[in-house]
Amino acid sequence: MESQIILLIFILVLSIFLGVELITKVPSTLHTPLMSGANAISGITLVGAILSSGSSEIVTIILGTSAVFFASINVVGGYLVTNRMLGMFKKK
Amino acid sequence: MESQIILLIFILVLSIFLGVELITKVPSTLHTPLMSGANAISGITLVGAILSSGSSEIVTIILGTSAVFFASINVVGGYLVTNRMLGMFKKK
Amino acid sequence: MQIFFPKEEDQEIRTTILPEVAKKFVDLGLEVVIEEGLGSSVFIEDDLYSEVGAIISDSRDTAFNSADIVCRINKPYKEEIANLKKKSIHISFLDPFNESDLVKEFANQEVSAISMELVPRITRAQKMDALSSQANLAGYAAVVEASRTINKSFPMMMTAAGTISPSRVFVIGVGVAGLQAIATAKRLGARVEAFDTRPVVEEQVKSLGAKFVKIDIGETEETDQGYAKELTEEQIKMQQEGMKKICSQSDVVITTAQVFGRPAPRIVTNEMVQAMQPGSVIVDMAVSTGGNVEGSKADEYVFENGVTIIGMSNLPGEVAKDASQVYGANLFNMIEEYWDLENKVLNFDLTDDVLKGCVITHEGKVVNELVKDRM
Amino acid sequence: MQIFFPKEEDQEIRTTILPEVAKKFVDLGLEVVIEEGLGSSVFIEDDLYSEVGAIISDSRDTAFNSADIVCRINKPYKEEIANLKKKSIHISFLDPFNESDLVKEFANQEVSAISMELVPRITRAQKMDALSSQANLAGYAAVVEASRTINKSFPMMMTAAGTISPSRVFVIGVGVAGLQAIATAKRLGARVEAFDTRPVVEEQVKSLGAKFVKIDIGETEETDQGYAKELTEEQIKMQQEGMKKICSQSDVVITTAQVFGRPAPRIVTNEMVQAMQPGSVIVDMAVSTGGNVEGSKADEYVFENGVTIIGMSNLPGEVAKDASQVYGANLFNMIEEYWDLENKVLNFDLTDDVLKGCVITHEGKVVNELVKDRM
Amino acid sequence: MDISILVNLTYIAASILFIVGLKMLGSPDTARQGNLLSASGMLLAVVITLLDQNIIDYRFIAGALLAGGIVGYFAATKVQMTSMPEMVAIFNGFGGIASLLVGSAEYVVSPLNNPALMGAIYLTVLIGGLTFTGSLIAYGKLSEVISGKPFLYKGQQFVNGLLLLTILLVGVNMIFVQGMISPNETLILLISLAFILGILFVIPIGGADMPVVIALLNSFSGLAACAAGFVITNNVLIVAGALVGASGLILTNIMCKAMNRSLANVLFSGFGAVSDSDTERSEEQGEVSPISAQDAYLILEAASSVLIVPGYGMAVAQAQHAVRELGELLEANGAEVKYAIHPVAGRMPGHMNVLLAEANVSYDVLVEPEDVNPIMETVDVCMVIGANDVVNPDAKENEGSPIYGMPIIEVDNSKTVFVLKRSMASGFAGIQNPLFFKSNTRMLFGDAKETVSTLVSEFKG
Amino acid sequence: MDISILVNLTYIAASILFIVGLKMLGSPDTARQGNLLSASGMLLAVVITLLDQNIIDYRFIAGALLAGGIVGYFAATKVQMTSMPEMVAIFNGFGGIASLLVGSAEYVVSPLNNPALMGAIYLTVLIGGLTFTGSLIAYGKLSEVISGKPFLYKGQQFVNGLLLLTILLVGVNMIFVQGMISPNETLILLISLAFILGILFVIPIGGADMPVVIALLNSFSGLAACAAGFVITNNVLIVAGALVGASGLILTNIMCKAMNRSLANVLFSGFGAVSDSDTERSEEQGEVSPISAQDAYLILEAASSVLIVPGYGMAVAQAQHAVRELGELLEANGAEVKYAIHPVAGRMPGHMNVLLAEANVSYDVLVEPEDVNPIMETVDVCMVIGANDVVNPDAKENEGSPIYGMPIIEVDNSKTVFVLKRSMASGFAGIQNPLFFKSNTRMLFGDAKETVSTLVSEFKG
Ligand SMILES: NC(=O)c1ccc[n+]([C@@H]2O[C@H](COP(=O)([O-])OP(=O)(O)OC[C@H]3O[C@@H](n4cnc5c(N)ncnc54)[C@H](OP(=O)(O)O)[C@@H]3O)[C@@H](O)[C@H]2O)c1
Ligand SMILES: NC(=O)c1ccc[n+]([C@@H]2O[C@H](COP(=O)([O-])OP(=O)(O)OC[C@H]3O[C@@H](n4cnc5c(N)ncnc54)[C@H](OP(=O)(O)O)[C@@H]3O)[C@@H](O)[C@H]2O)c1
Ligand SMILES: NC(=O)c1ccc[n+]([C@@H]2O[C@H](COP(=O)([O-])OP(=O)(O)OC[C@H]3O[C@@H](n4cnc5c(N)ncnc54)[C@H](O)[C@@H]3O)[C@@H](O)[C@H]2O)c1
Ligand SMILES: NC(=O)c1ccc[n+]([C@@H]2O[C@H](COP(=O)([O-])OP(=O)(O)OC[C@H]3O[C@@H](n4cnc5c(N)ncnc54)[C@H](O)[C@@H]3O)[C@@H](O)[C@H]2O)c1
Repeated sequence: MESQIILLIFILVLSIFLGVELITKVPSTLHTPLMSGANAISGITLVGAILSSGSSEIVTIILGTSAVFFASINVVGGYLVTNRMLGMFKKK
Repeated sequence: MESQIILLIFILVLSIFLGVELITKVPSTLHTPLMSGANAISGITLVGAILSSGSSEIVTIILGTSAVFFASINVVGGYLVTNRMLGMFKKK
Repeated sequence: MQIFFPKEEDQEIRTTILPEVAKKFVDLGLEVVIEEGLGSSVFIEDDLYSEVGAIISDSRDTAFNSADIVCRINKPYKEEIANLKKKSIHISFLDPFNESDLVKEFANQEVSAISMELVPRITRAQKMDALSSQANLAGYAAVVEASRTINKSFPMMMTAAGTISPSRVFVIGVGVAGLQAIATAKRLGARVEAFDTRPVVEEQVKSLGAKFVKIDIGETEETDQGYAKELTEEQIKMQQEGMKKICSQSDVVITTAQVFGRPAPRIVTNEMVQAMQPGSVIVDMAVSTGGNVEGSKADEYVFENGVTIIGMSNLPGEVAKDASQVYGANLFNMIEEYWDLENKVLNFDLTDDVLKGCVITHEGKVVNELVKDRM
Repeated sequence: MQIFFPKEEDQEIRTTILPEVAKKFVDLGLEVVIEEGLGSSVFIEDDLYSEVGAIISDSRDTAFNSADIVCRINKPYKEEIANLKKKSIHISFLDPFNESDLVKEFANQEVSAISMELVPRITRAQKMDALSSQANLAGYAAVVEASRTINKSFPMMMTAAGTISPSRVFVIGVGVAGLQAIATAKRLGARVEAFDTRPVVEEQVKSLGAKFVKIDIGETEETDQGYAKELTEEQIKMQQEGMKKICSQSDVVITTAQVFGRPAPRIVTNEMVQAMQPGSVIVDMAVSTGGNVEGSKADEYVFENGVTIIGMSNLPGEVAKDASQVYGANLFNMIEEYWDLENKVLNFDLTDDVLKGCVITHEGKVVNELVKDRM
Repeated sequence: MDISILVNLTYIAASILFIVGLKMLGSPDTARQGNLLSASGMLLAVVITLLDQNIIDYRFIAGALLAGGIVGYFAATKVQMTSMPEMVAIFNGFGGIASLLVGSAEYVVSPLNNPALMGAIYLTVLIGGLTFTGSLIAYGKLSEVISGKPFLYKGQQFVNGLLLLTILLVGVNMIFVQGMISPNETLILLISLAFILGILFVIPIGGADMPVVIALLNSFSGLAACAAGFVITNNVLIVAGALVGASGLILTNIMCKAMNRSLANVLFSGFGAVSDSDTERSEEQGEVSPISAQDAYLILEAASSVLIVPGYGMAVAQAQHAVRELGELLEANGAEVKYAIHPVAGRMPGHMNVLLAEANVSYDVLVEPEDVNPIMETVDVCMVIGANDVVNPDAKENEGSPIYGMPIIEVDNSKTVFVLKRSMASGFAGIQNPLFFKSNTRMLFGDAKETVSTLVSEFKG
Repeated sequence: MDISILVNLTYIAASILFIVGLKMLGSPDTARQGNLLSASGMLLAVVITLLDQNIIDYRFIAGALLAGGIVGYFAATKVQMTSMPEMVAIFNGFGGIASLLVGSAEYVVSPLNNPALMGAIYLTVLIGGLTFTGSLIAYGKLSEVISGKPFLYKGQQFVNGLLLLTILLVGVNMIFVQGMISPNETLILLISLAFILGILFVIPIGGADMPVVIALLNSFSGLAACAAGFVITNNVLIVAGALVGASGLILTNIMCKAMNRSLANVLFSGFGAVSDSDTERSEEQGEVSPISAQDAYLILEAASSVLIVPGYGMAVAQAQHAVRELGELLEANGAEVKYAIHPVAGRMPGHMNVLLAEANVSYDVLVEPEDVNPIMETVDVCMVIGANDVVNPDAKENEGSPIYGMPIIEVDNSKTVFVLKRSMASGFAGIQNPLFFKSNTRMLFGDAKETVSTLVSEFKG
C-alpha cells in the first residue's frame, strides 16, 4: 500500500510538472477555450464517481450516482462548449 | 507486483512526455553542454549499481561493483565536464 | 451669382485656378468667368476652361463690373477697385497692414474684401489657408533652387574617385516652409540642421530626421495660432552669435523666419555672410517682408564675397502649376464653406471665426480689428 | 618631373584639380605647376594651391613647354599641341574617334596622349574612370535641373488644399548617369520608371526601388566592358513604339543612351515630344554625342509645343566643385598607379590593360588599335 | 490478461490523450483536434471503467450518466455564444460537486484510521466544495444575477481568517485526532465550511475579473479530481487532475499577465477600490479598453482588410520603417492594406508623404479620406498610428468642438480600431478624443515604433 | 517513518531536481545552475541509496565509488577544452556499461520465469552494451584514433540484418522460451551481440556527424538506465532515465535540424557519399562553414564592435531598412556599429549611400576602407551583406586575379566574418572569393533581407 502511494505521489509530481510545461505561450483568444477544455478534462472525476456508485452501500450509491450525474454534465457539456467556441476560430 | 508495474509504466510515460516538453528551443551553442548534462543524469544507473553490489552473491557483487565504478566515472566526470563547458559562457 | 478670375500680371507665373477647380465652382451653381489667357503661364489653354463650363471674357473691366465675387492671387491696383460692383466680394492676398490705401478704397466701394493672409491658423480653416499652401511649396522650391545654384551635390557619394561629402543645409525658422525645406533637403541627402525660436519645433524637426540646433536665447513665446512673437534686441543678438559658427560651416542656409504682422527679423548679418565659404548659397525666403538676410534683394541673385544670396519673392511660382492648384482649392474651400446651396448666395456671417479673421471691409466699413488698429 | 595643369577655357566651370589633390601630387614627388586662376570658377584662389606646394605659373606657353605631364579636362587646341615638350604626356578627354587631326598632331609631336574616355571599364581601373565619375554627377545634375525647370513638385503631397500628385520621371538608358538620375529622382519623391536595352539593368533599377519598363525589342547585346551594342533599325522602331505612351504620361524624361564609339541613338522622336503634356521637361544627356532627342540642341533650352528640351552638354559643371574633385582624383589615381616612386618617373608599360586601352599615341605612333581602325 | 491490467493500460492511453490534447489546445491551429483527442481520452476512460468487475449495479450509473449527458448536451448547445463563459463556470462547479460527492461516498465506507486516505478525502471534499460554490457565484456575477461589483465589507479579513482556522481544525480532527465529533457531523461540517469558503472567496472579486477566477477554480476542480484519485487510488484521476490543476494555474497566471495584473492583485483587491479616480473619469467618457500587442496581432492576423492611419506620432516615433514592414507582412498574410493620409496629419503639408516615401511605401496604396470614408464599414481593422485630431469624431458630431466641420478619417465606422499612442494625452488641437472610448476601439499604448515592431515580430512568429 | 518511504520521497525530490535542472540547462542564462541542481539531485539519490537496509557490504561500494569518482574527476578537469566532446562520449559509454552490468548482476540472481523482468534485463543489457561500444567508437573517431571517414563496405545491410535477427532470437529465447541455451551462455551471447551492434552502428558514420551520434547514444544510455530501473523496480532510475531518453532524442533532432539534415540522413548515409562533387571542389578551395542565423545572433550578441559591409546584394534584397534596424539593436546592446562603404560597392557610384540614407542611417557611422582597414583586427564581427568583389582578398593576395590591385575592405582580418548571400555564386567581376573559405568566415546563406530580419527578431527575443 505504502509503496503504491509513493508511486502515486511520483505520478502526481510528474503530472504537475508536465501540466506546467504544456501550457506556455497561449494567445489570449484561446484563454477561454483552453480553460473550458481543461475544465472538461477535470470532469475525469466521473471515473471516480462511477466506481463509487458501483458500490453496494446505499449511501455510497446515492452519493456516487449524483456524482455521476454532475460529473457527466461537466464532461459532456464541457467538451461540447469547448468545441463550439473553437468552431469560431475557423480560418477565413 | 503487477499493479506496481502498471504504475511504473505510468511513470515512464509521464517522464517521457516531460522529457520531450522540457527541451524545446535550445541555442546550438548549448547543444554540447546540454548533451553532456543529460549524460551525467543518465549516470543515475549508479543508484542501481549500488543496490546490486550490496547483494550477497559474489558474482553480483563483482558485477555490481564494477557497475558502481563505471557509473561513478560517468556521474562525477559528466557533471564536472558540463560545468567546465558552461563556465565558458559567462557574460562579458 | 457670378465669379470672376482675372488674369494676373505678367510677372506672376501662377494662375488663380486650374480647370479642375473651375469645374467645382460650376458644379456649385456659380457662373464662372475667366479672363482670356488666364492659364497661359502654366500652359493651360482657354479651351480647357470652357470645356468645364467657364465663360471666357475678353474684357477685364466689364467682367470686374458684373462679377459678385472676384478672386485673384495678388493685390489689385487701386484703379481696379473702382471698377468693382458694389457689395461684391474680392478675395486675394492683400497685405492689409501695409496697404491702407487699398483697404480704404475697398471700404469706399462697399466691396467686401477678404485677405487670404489673414485666414486664421485654426484646424478647421486649414483647407482655406493659402499662406500655408503656398509656403509649403515655397519651402520645396527654395531647396530645389539652392541645389541648382550651389556647385556641389547635396547627397554624400562614396565613389571610386573618392568621397563626395554631403552638403550641409541650415534652415532658420521652422514654420510650414521651413519644415518642407528640411524635408526636401533631407530627401536629397543633405545633412540638415534647423533652428527656430519656438521650442515646440524641436520635436517637429526631429520627426523629419533632421537635427535641431539649440541656441539659448531665454524665454520665447508663440501666439495662440502658433505664430512666433517678436524677439527682443538682446535675444536677436544672442541668436546671431549662436548661429554664426553654424552658418560658416554650412553650404546652404535657408531662412524663413517671419513674425506675424511685422517685418521679418534680420537674422543673418553681413558679418555672418562674410564668414561663409565662397560658393555657398543663402536662400532668403522672407525677402518680400524685409528679408532675414542683410543684403538680400527681392528677385535678385546677390553675389557677396563668393556667396550667392537668393532673394526670390515668388518661390511658389517655381512650381506654378501645383501652386495654382492648391491656391484655387483654398479659394474653393472658402467659398464652399459659406455657400448656401439653396439660395445660391454666400452666408456672410461675421461672427464666424474664420470670416472674422480674414474679412477686412464689409458694407463700407473696415471691420477687421487688427487692421483697424494698424491704420 | 613637372606636371602642369592649364586653366580650362572660360565656358568650362569645372577645374582640373582642387588643392587637396594637388597636395597629393606634391607628396608623390612631382613638381606641380598650375596656371594662374585655375580654380577661380569654383571659387578657389591661387593661394590655396601655393599653400600646398604648387607653383603658380602666369605663362601658359612656357609651362606647356617645360612640363613632362600636362593634365586638363577638355581636349586641347591643335596649336597648343605644338607647344608641348617632346616625349611629354598629355592627359585629357580627347574624343579620339572624331578628332583624328588632334591625334595625328600628338603623334607628330611625339607626345604620349592619354584619352580619359578610353580608360577601360574594368574593376581595377574604376578609380581612374573619369567617364563614370562625371556621368554620375551629371545624372544627379540632370534631375536637379529638371526639377528646377518643371512647374510641378517632384514629391507627392497630401495637403489640406488637396493632393499634389508626384511627378513621373522616365529615365531612358540606365548606365552610370541613368542610375544616379533614378536614385536622385526617387529620393526627391518622384514616380520613376526606366528603360534600357541591356537586360541586366532590370535588377539594378529595382535595386534602387524604381520600376523597370519592359519593352520587347528582341535580342540585345553588351560588350565585355558592359557597354551597349548598337540596335538595328527595326529594334529602334520597336523601342520608340513602346516608349511613346510612357513618354506622353511622364512629366520628366531623361535620356542617357550612349553606344560606345558611335553617335548616340535617336530615341525620342519629334512625334513623341508632341505627344507629351505641355509644361513637361526632357533632359537630353547625350546631346554632345548627337542627342537622343530629336530637336535637342547643345547648351540650349528648346521649347517645343510647351515641352522644354534641355540639352546641357556640361551637366557635371553644374556641380563643378564635386566634379573637379573627382576628376582630379581620377588623374591622381592614374598617375599614382604607374608612378615609380624611386626613380620618379612614370612606368609606361603598354602591355598593361589600362594603358593599352587609353594611350592613343606614343613615341610618334598611334598605338591604340580602336583609334587606328577608325582613322 | 487480467482485466485490471487492461483497465490500467487504457488509463495510460487516456492520460496520453489528455496530455496531447491539452498541448494542442494551446495553439489556434490545433486546438480543435486537441479538444477531440482529450474527449476521446475521456470516453475511453469512462467506457473501460464501466468494465470494472466490482461494479454491482449498472442501472443507476447508466441513468445518471444519461441524465447528466442530456443536461450537459442541451446546456452546451443551446447556450448563447455570449454566455459561454458563464456556462463554463457552472460546468466547472458541477465537476467540483462531483468530486465532493465521490469523496463523501468513500468517507462513508472507509475506515477512519487511515490518515493518508482521510487526508485525501478531506482535500477532495474541501476543494470540491469550494469549487462548487465559487463557480456558482462566478456564474451569478457573469450572468448578472448577482451584482458584478466587488462586494467588500468591514472585518472581511477577520471573518476569512476565522473560517480558514475552523477548516484547519476540522481537518486535524478528521485526519489525526478522530472522534471529537462524529464522522457524519464532521463530513457535514466540512462540506458546509467548504461551501462558505467558496462563496467568501469569490464574492469580493469584481465581475471583470471573473474569467481569471474561473480559470483558477478550474485549476481547483482539477486538484479536487486529483485528490479524489488518491481516495480511490486511481491513476487516471491523479494524472488528469494534476494536469488540469497545474496547467490551470499557469493559464490563470497567463491571463493575469494579459491584463497586466498579478494574481494576488486580482484576488485580494477589489478592482474599483484601487483606482477610484480612474473610475470617476471613465464615468464621464466611458471606458477605455487597452489591448496587448499579442492580442492585436491575432486580430490583425485574421483581418482581410487593414487601413493604416498615420499621424504626427508616427513621425515623432520615426516608426515609418516598421509600419511599412508591418504593412508588407499583412499583405503577405492575404490582407488588403491601404494607408489613409489625412491632409493635415503631421505638422506640415505632406508630412506623412515624406515619411512614407522614405520608408518606400508605394504611392499606389495611399488613399484620401474622401475615398476611404464611404467604404469604412468594410474595413476589418483600422490602425491609427500616432494620429489623434484627424480621427476625432467630434469633428462631425460635436458642434461645440473647435474642430467641428473638419473632415476626418472616420475610423470609428470600421469594425475594429487600434489606436497606437503613448498615453491618453491629446493632440495638436488639445482636445479629448471620444474615439478612444468607443466600444470597437482598442488602445495599444506605448511608443508607436516599439508597438509596431512587436507586432512585426509577432507576425514573424 | 519507514526508511523506505524516506528513500522514496528523496527519490521524488531527486527527480524534481533532475527535471528542473534539465529545463534550466536549455537556456544560456540558467544552464550553470541547472547543472548544479541536477548534480545535487544525483548526490541526494546516491546518498539515500546508501542507507538502504538491504545492502550487506559497503566496502566494495565505497571503494568503487571512490575509484570511479577520482577517475571521473581527473578525466573531467584535466581534459583540454577542445577534447570535451570526446570526453562526453566516453563518459556516456561508461554509463552504458554500468547499466549493462547492473542488468547482468540481476540476471544472475533472478528467477528466469518472469517474462517482464527478463524483458527488462534483456533491454538493459542490449541498450547498455550498444551504448558502450558505440560511444567508444565515437570517442575514437572524434579523437582521431580511428579514421573519421565514414566506413562503408559491401554487404553492410545484409550483415546488419543478420545481426538484428540474431539479437531478436536471443531475446525471444531469453524472455519467453527459456533453456534453448544456458542462462550464462545467453547472457554472454547477448552482451557480445550488443557490443557488435554498437560498433556496426557507429562505424559507418562520418566524424563530422559524431556530435549527433553522441547525443543519440546519450539518449540510449538514459533508456538503459530506465530499463535498469524496471529491473530493480526503482522509480528514480525510471524517471531520470526516461527524461534523458526523451530529451536526448529531442536534442538529437534539434542538432540535426541545426545542420539542416534529418536524423535518418545522418545515421544511414555516409556523409561523403552523398556529395562527391562537393568534396572535390572543397578540396581545392577549403571548406565553407555555414552558420545558422540563431548562432550568428549569439555571436553578435557577444560582440562589442561590429562592422557592416553592404554590397550590391543588399540593394537587390532591398534589405537596407532591416540592416539599419539590426544596427540599432546592436548599438542598444552595447556594440559599436560602423558601416564600411567600399567606393565601388553596388552598381553605381554612391549606390550604398542612397540606400542607407533612405533607411536613415546617419552619415556619421559610414567609414571608408582606408579608415577601417588599419583597425580591422579589433573588429569582433564583420557582417558582409551581399558584398562580394569588394571584400575579395584576391585583390591584395593573388597577382593573377583580374581585380588584383583594387583596394578592398579587408574583412578577413577581423575576428569573425559573416557573409550573407544566397549561394556560392560570384559577384560582378565573376570570380571566386577565397574569403568564403577562410577559417574565420561563416556563411549565412539566404536572401539578405530575410536573414537580417531573422537576426532582428532574434534580438527582440
Ligand atoms: N499638416 C499640417 O500642415 C499641420 C500643420 C500644423 C498643425 N497641424 C495640426 O496637427 C494635427 C495633426 O493631427 P495628427 O492626428 O497627425 O496628430 P495629433 O492630433 O497632433 O496627435 C498626435 C498623437 O500622436 C501621439 N504620439 C506622439 N508621439 C508618439 C509616439 N512616439 N508614439 C506613439 N504615439 C505618439 C500623441 O499621443 P501621446 O502623447 O499619447 O503618445 C498624439 O496624440 C492637426 O490638429 C492639424 O491641424 C497640421
Ligand atoms: N559602384 C559602381 O560604380 C559600379 C559600377 C559598375 C560595376 N561595379 C562593380 O560591381 C561590383 C560591386 O561589388 P559588390 O561587392 O557590391 O557586389 P558583387 O561583387 O556584385 O556581389 C554581390 C553579391 O550579392 C549577392 N546577392 C545578390 N542578391 C542577393 C540577395 N537578395 N540577398 C543576399 N545576397 C545577394 C550575390 O551573391 P548570391 O547570388 O550568392 O546571393 C553577389 O555575390 C564590383 O565588382 C564593382 O566593380 C560597380
Ligand atoms: N493649426 C493649423 O491649422 C496650422 C496651419 C498652418 C500652420 N500652423 C502652425 O503655425 C505656425 C507658424 O507657421 P508659419 O509657417 O506660418 O510661420 P511664419 O511663416 O510666420 O514663420 C516662420 C517661422 O519663423 C520662425 N521665427 C520667427 N522669428 C524667428 C527668429 N528670430 N529666429 C528663428 N526663427 C524665427 C517662427 O517661429 C516660424 O516657425 C507653425 O507652428 C505651424 O505649424 C498651424
Ligand atoms: N566594371 C566597372 O568598373 C564599371 C565602371 C563603370 C561602369 N560600368 C558599367 O558599364 C556599363 C555602361 O555604363 P555607361 O554609363 O558608361 O553607359 P553609356 O554611357 O555608354 O550608355 C548609357 C546607357 O544607355 C544605354 N543604351 C544604349 N542604347 C540604348 C537604347 N537604344 N535605348 C535605351 N538605352 C540604350 C546603355 O545600355 C547604357 O546603359 C554599365 O553597366 C555600368 O555598370 C562598369
